[in-house]
Amino acid sequence: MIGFFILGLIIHVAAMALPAVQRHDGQLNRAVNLLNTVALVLGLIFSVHSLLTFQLWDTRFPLPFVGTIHLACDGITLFFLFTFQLLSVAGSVYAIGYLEHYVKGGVNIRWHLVSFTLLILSLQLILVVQHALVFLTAWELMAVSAYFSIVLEKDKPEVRRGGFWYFVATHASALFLYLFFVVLHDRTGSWDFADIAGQSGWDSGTLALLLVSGFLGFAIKAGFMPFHSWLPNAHPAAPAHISGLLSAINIKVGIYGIMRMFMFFPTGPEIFGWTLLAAALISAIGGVWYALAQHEIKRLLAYHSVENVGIIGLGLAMAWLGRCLGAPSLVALGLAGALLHTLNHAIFKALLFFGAGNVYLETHTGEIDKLGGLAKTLPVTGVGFLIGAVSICGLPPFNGFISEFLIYKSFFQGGNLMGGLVPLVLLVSAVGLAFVGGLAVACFTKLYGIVFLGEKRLKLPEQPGHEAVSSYPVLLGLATLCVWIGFAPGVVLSLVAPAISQISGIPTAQLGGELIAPLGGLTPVFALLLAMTLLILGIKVWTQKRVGVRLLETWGCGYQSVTARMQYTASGFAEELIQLGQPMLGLKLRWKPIAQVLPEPRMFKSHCFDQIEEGLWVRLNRTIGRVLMLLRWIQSGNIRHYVLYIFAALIVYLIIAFVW
Amino acid sequence: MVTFSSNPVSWLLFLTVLGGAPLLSGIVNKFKARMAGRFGASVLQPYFDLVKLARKESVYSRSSGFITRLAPSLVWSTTALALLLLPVGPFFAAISFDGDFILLAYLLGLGRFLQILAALDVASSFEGMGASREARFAVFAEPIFFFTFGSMALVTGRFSLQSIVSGIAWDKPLFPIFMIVSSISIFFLMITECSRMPVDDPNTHLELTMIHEVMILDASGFDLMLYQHAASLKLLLYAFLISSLLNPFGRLNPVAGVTLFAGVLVVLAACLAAIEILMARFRLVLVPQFLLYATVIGVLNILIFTFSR
Amino acid sequence: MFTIPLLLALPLLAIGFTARSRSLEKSHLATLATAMGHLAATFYLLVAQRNPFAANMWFGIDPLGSFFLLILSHTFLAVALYSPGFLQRMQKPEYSASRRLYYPALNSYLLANTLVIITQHFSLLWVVLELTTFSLAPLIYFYRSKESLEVVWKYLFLVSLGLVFLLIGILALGLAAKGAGEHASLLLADLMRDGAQLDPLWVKVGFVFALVGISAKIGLAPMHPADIDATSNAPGPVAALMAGSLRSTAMLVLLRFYEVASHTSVREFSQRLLMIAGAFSLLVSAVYIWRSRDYKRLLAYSSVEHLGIITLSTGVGGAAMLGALLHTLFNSFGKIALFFMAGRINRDLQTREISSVQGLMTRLPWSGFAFGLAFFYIVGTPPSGIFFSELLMLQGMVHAQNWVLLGIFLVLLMIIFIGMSRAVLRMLQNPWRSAASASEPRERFHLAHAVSFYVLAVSLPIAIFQPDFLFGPLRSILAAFGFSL
Amino acid sequence: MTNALSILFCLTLMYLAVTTRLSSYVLILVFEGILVAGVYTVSFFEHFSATHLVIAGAVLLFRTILIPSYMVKIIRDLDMGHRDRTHRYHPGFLLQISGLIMVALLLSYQFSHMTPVLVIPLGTALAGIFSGGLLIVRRRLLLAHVVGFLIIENGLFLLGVGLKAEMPWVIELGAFLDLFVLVFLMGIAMNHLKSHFPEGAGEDLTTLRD
Repeated sequence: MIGFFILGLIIHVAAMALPAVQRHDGQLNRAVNLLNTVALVLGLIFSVHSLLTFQLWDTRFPLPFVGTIHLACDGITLFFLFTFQLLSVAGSVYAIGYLEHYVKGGVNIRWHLVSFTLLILSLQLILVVQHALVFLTAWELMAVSAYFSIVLEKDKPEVRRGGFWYFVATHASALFLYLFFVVLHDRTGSWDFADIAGQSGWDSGTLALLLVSGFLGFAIKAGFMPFHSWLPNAHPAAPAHISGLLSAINIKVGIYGIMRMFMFFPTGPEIFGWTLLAAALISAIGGVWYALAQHEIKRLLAYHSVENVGIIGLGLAMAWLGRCLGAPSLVALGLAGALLHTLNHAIFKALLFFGAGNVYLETHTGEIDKLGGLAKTLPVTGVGFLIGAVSICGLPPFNGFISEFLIYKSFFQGGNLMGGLVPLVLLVSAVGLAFVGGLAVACFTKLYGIVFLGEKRLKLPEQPGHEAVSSYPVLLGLATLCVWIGFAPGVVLSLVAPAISQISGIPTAQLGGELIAPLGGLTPVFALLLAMTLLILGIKVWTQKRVGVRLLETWGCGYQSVTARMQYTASGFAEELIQLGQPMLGLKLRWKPIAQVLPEPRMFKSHCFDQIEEGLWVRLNRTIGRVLMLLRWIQSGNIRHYVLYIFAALIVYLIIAFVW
Repeated sequence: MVTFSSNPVSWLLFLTVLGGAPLLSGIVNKFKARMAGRFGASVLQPYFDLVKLARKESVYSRSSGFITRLAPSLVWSTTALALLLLPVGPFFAAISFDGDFILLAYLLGLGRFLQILAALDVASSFEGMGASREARFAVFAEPIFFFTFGSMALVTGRFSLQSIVSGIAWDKPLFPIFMIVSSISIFFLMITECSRMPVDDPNTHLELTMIHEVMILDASGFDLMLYQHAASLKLLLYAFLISSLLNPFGRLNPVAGVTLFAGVLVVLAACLAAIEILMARFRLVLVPQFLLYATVIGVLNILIFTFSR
Repeated sequence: MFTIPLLLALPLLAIGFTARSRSLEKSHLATLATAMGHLAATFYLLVAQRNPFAANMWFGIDPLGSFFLLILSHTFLAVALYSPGFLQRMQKPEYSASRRLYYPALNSYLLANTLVIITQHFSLLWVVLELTTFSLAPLIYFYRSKESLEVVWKYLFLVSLGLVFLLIGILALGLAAKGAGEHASLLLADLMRDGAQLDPLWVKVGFVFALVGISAKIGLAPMHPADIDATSNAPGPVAALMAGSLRSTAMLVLLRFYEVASHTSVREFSQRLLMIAGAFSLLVSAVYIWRSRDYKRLLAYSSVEHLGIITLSTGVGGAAMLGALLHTLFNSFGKIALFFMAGRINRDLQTREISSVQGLMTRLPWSGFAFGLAFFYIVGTPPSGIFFSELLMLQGMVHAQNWVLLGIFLVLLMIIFIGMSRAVLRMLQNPWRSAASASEPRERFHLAHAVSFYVLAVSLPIAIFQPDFLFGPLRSILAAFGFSL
Repeated sequence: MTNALSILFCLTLMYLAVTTRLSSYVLILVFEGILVAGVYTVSFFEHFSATHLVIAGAVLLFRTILIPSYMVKIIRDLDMGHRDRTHRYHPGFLLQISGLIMVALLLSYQFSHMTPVLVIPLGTALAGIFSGGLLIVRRRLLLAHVVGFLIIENGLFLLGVGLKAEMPWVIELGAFLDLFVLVFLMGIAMNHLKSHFPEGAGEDLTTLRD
């Protein structure tokens, strides 16, 4: 079975070599993406098979200096591998159609294709590698290749800017990881994950350092607040298939890293769990609230990735706490929620980004307030996007509900297990999650309602819908997955089971009884819902056939000359909620008040900027620049100053030598 | 583990509830009329309206798409399915499992989602306004629900509505107070969700002031019927929630249980009517504070309970 | 015993020949031959690990020397390969004198540096250090322009001022050695042997003066300014020579003093001083890399940064010291590629302003690609060698539990990374806004690119397979400094 | 004897502080060269050897004949005759120099407690080194910088004496620096200054900066 996977990797390498031989860009695009798809499908066969048959795979081959390279697929790796490969398949197929337009536009996509393939390849490598140095290498490969995939349209300054955010953020996380693994190596004397996991009895100082550096490293990657600022900048910059994969799998590497930390520190301190909980809650609420304020589709979706990472973090935190309490069932619940939500978020977020990509191809803008009524021109995208939107709000009977349901349950179960005020804290977190759900509903009704429903707000070039045909199978497939996981979560949960049992220590058979069966019971309930809906729909259609249906103008409450511009806008839809979010959300409103009696041209602008981005990172950047400026006089160009420096240095050193 | 009640009564009851739901709104209207000193329409008036609507032909806006045609049925079926999760007085809930109240909340959420989309589908500025308001208030309404039932779950240590209701220890002194206070916050929730005074005025005719009614401006015929019926189902749902929470007899004494259950329903109807007579509609900016107030009650409630235990 | 002639006589002959011969081709071939002979001898010495000189002579080759010989002659070979490509573009009449001086100066540079490396006696060391400066001056002054005049003036003045202090340092060493009694001398071996008897006061003074004096040559802040000007205004190959080998040779001199100091009670103090000096250089380079306008100066500052890193982690010791030595080698690799490519870019695009570099990847695909690659190499993106050496340094700091230094190190590295990538990515991605897009011919693959790719690639096998001919010496160096891995 | 000569050396430094004429700088250099050679010979008088004689001769040759004459030539070439006043003359300079000398003597006195040294020559040497540096820092003419450099060297020479470092070939190496200065700093640089800077030749160069 492993043969399939290795073959897949080899095919990836071949695909990377292809641009050297194939001259014609269009064919090159198709060829590379198809090769990748084939490779990924092969890998998918491997991961699914070994997940279902629960075959873990483990090999070491010796190398000098780096010691024996340890490659292994345990439950965690396999699950993430499955997720990554599944979504990369979608991404590659989608890219075929999407990049077609760049080829037509004369953009050079050769480097992009290479780095795209390298991104997929390195993402798979990161998971199987169990050796710190090789892990870091794969990590940086991923970072660099992802950067170059993002800046496809590098002629646009804003694209370069967005890409640079990613570039810096990912290098910062890499630095923290260097520290993390170096300290681990210093204490355990090994780069091998297995040896590290085997280590126990950390002294508290080292453990604190490790937890902090590791968490920071992975949190920056995963986009927890306040390290999220690269997401809303990088996602709009990237082409749709890349931004889809960024959210779907790239940030999940951070989650994978935190799972690894579960393996490394079996007896972690409880405080880390609480910290994780707090960070996750902040990310969830903050993310969705900022999302509500956005005017650009991809930026909005990027903030939702922050929110969903937060939700995943909630599950992880519960799992960590459960392990501190020695309650494996709680660990199982939390992990099941977190991992399942990882997969679910990957699916519907990719679906949404690809949908946004189609919208961009059709209208060449991402400004929500300029769009409208696209559900008629882009039917497939419309349906797919709707299903994605419902799923991301965690509404039944779609997949988002299942994972959030598990996380809710973990809260209440944890509340039962722990005494004192802890139940209240967990209750508050549960309420917070509900609050997030409400905001998400507001946000996606806004997004879908304004972009896809109603009438066109903007005169678009009259042309047949730009939906790339190759995107149909992707959108519909992903949508089907959303529905399927929602209706029958059993199968997917059995894919998660190995990972859970690996950490919680509960045998998979028992998990089937405790975890999977109850959710399996939801299927008839949803079936009932479906039946009732269809029934009533049937009755309605029947009656309407009898009494007839008429098409008329929308009821304008007596006002006759209604235009499309009079529709409710996205900013109007969300405005009050954003006002309630002040001052956490920096909202800038500019308008010209009514001055004269007679009407005159008037304007209203609302712009919401990210307080954390502006107030923390941009300001930090400015501060560093200013502080460094203070020393800028050194290179004065005047040799007399240089001579002075020499004497000054001499005196200072002598003082250090004899006085200090 | 999801359990489907083996007792046929639960399922029969469900059907009767579907049928009887409009009656409650009828009763409320009657009370209102009486308190206002009018004679008022018959209690059965809602039924007449529904039948009339079902017979009318449907008019669709040219701007509308598949959402408008799909939404009403989904709104209706989600509300109906939510009813199935409720224990009615002494009788078992038809469907019950650990955490079913989460499902209940999210089912209503799904309905709301589609209703908002349907409102935005017809490209009307008025309905967009209603949609925005609905979305905004929902953001604050859902936490109340979760807080109340979450705290009950923690207090009783059980996770399904069925077991929570049967798990309330009325003999302990704390529980009655706790239950009463929480049902107050649920009453607030009811007012908001069922678009009653003082949050929303069900029978105004000025679109700018409405929330729920303005969203269904363009619905007509069978769709409108579905919306109306779903609304009355929703009202009944919350009423049932409260009255099964305030039911000490439970299964000990079915007769007393049922009577008390019915009694609470009538009292609720009276309260709603009284409020609608006595109060004016809030300014919309006040509604979030109103809801937060309900949440705060819940917080104090659970705090008091935890500390005095 | 063929190594001594290869190391010393061959360059000498080459100087004579190139000084007399009229044709650049012949001189080039001679220089190339010299470089290869030198490299061969170096390899032989590395592998054989034996000192061709008699013990207690003023010359001698220890592991440290052989390692730095490798850096020197490797860089020299690269430069010798690149030189004709550089000279053939310098056809302007005002360059004729410089062209004639070029190869002799190059060879005398090789000779002088070799002498510095193999000298075991401190007074002699000082003399040959002078020689390196002599030999470099005409190369720096190649363009004979206003700027290069200013550069050469500043560089010579400051470096020779530094040398005065170095001389004082040596004087102090001599005084310290007096404590050792009759057989005292300024031979490295003797000084290390008598480590116990040396007068710590004078050793301390000597180390301080030596550090201050040699800093001007290494390019450690605050004695770096002249170095910056020289490296950024010298022609490409010369800049590569300075950044790649001259600075590491100077570093070797500092290591010699450190070697003496580390055998006395001054060890801790000297380590602390090295850390401070290194950290300060890191800071200063960060100051100017953060917002840099001129990419050649950017590269110059980057080599200040890397020498700072090396000094700093030399002070930390242990694994960090191993990292420092490796870093010296890998840094010279990276600098070769960077300065070659920067030279080509500067020549073809006729600008040194980062902001006015446009359409690099379309106009100079090979150079642009190599430049970008070298950038990723120099900021330590795995699997570049720099990554491994910096990892070793981190290990050393963590092991020494020197958290403050670790923090400063990481923060400054991050700042420098941001500044440098901001500049380089801008160069690579700035689109070409000019009508003449079609007219320019596509750049063809050049020997310089091959050299750059080679130096960038070669570090990985070294880091991974740890060839014994290299790591054997390194281990014995660490042993000589009293560290054990 | 050495002490007396050292004191004289200090006095030359004082004069350095008050004068601003390049020509008088040259005079100072000559005088100091003689002093240094004198101190050197005297200090090694008891065990006198050929090398010492050679070195002293070399020093005399360089510092009293070659370099000064060359300097005069340059002054003429760059016709600094009519503007040989270095800019920003500043009476404080005298105070600074004398302060330096005080501090230097004090230091060397303190130093003499730690290790056997000749207090006066050592102090003078330090004073020479630092005031040479100060001259470079305070004067803008390149030639003045060279003068400062040479004064530092003289200080270095005295240092060897003051520290009683009878090490073969240490201080003597200083002679090489003279050669260096002669050949490069003045030979090459100064000669090209004329061609590159037609006006304001010899002012210090500050175009390369960040």
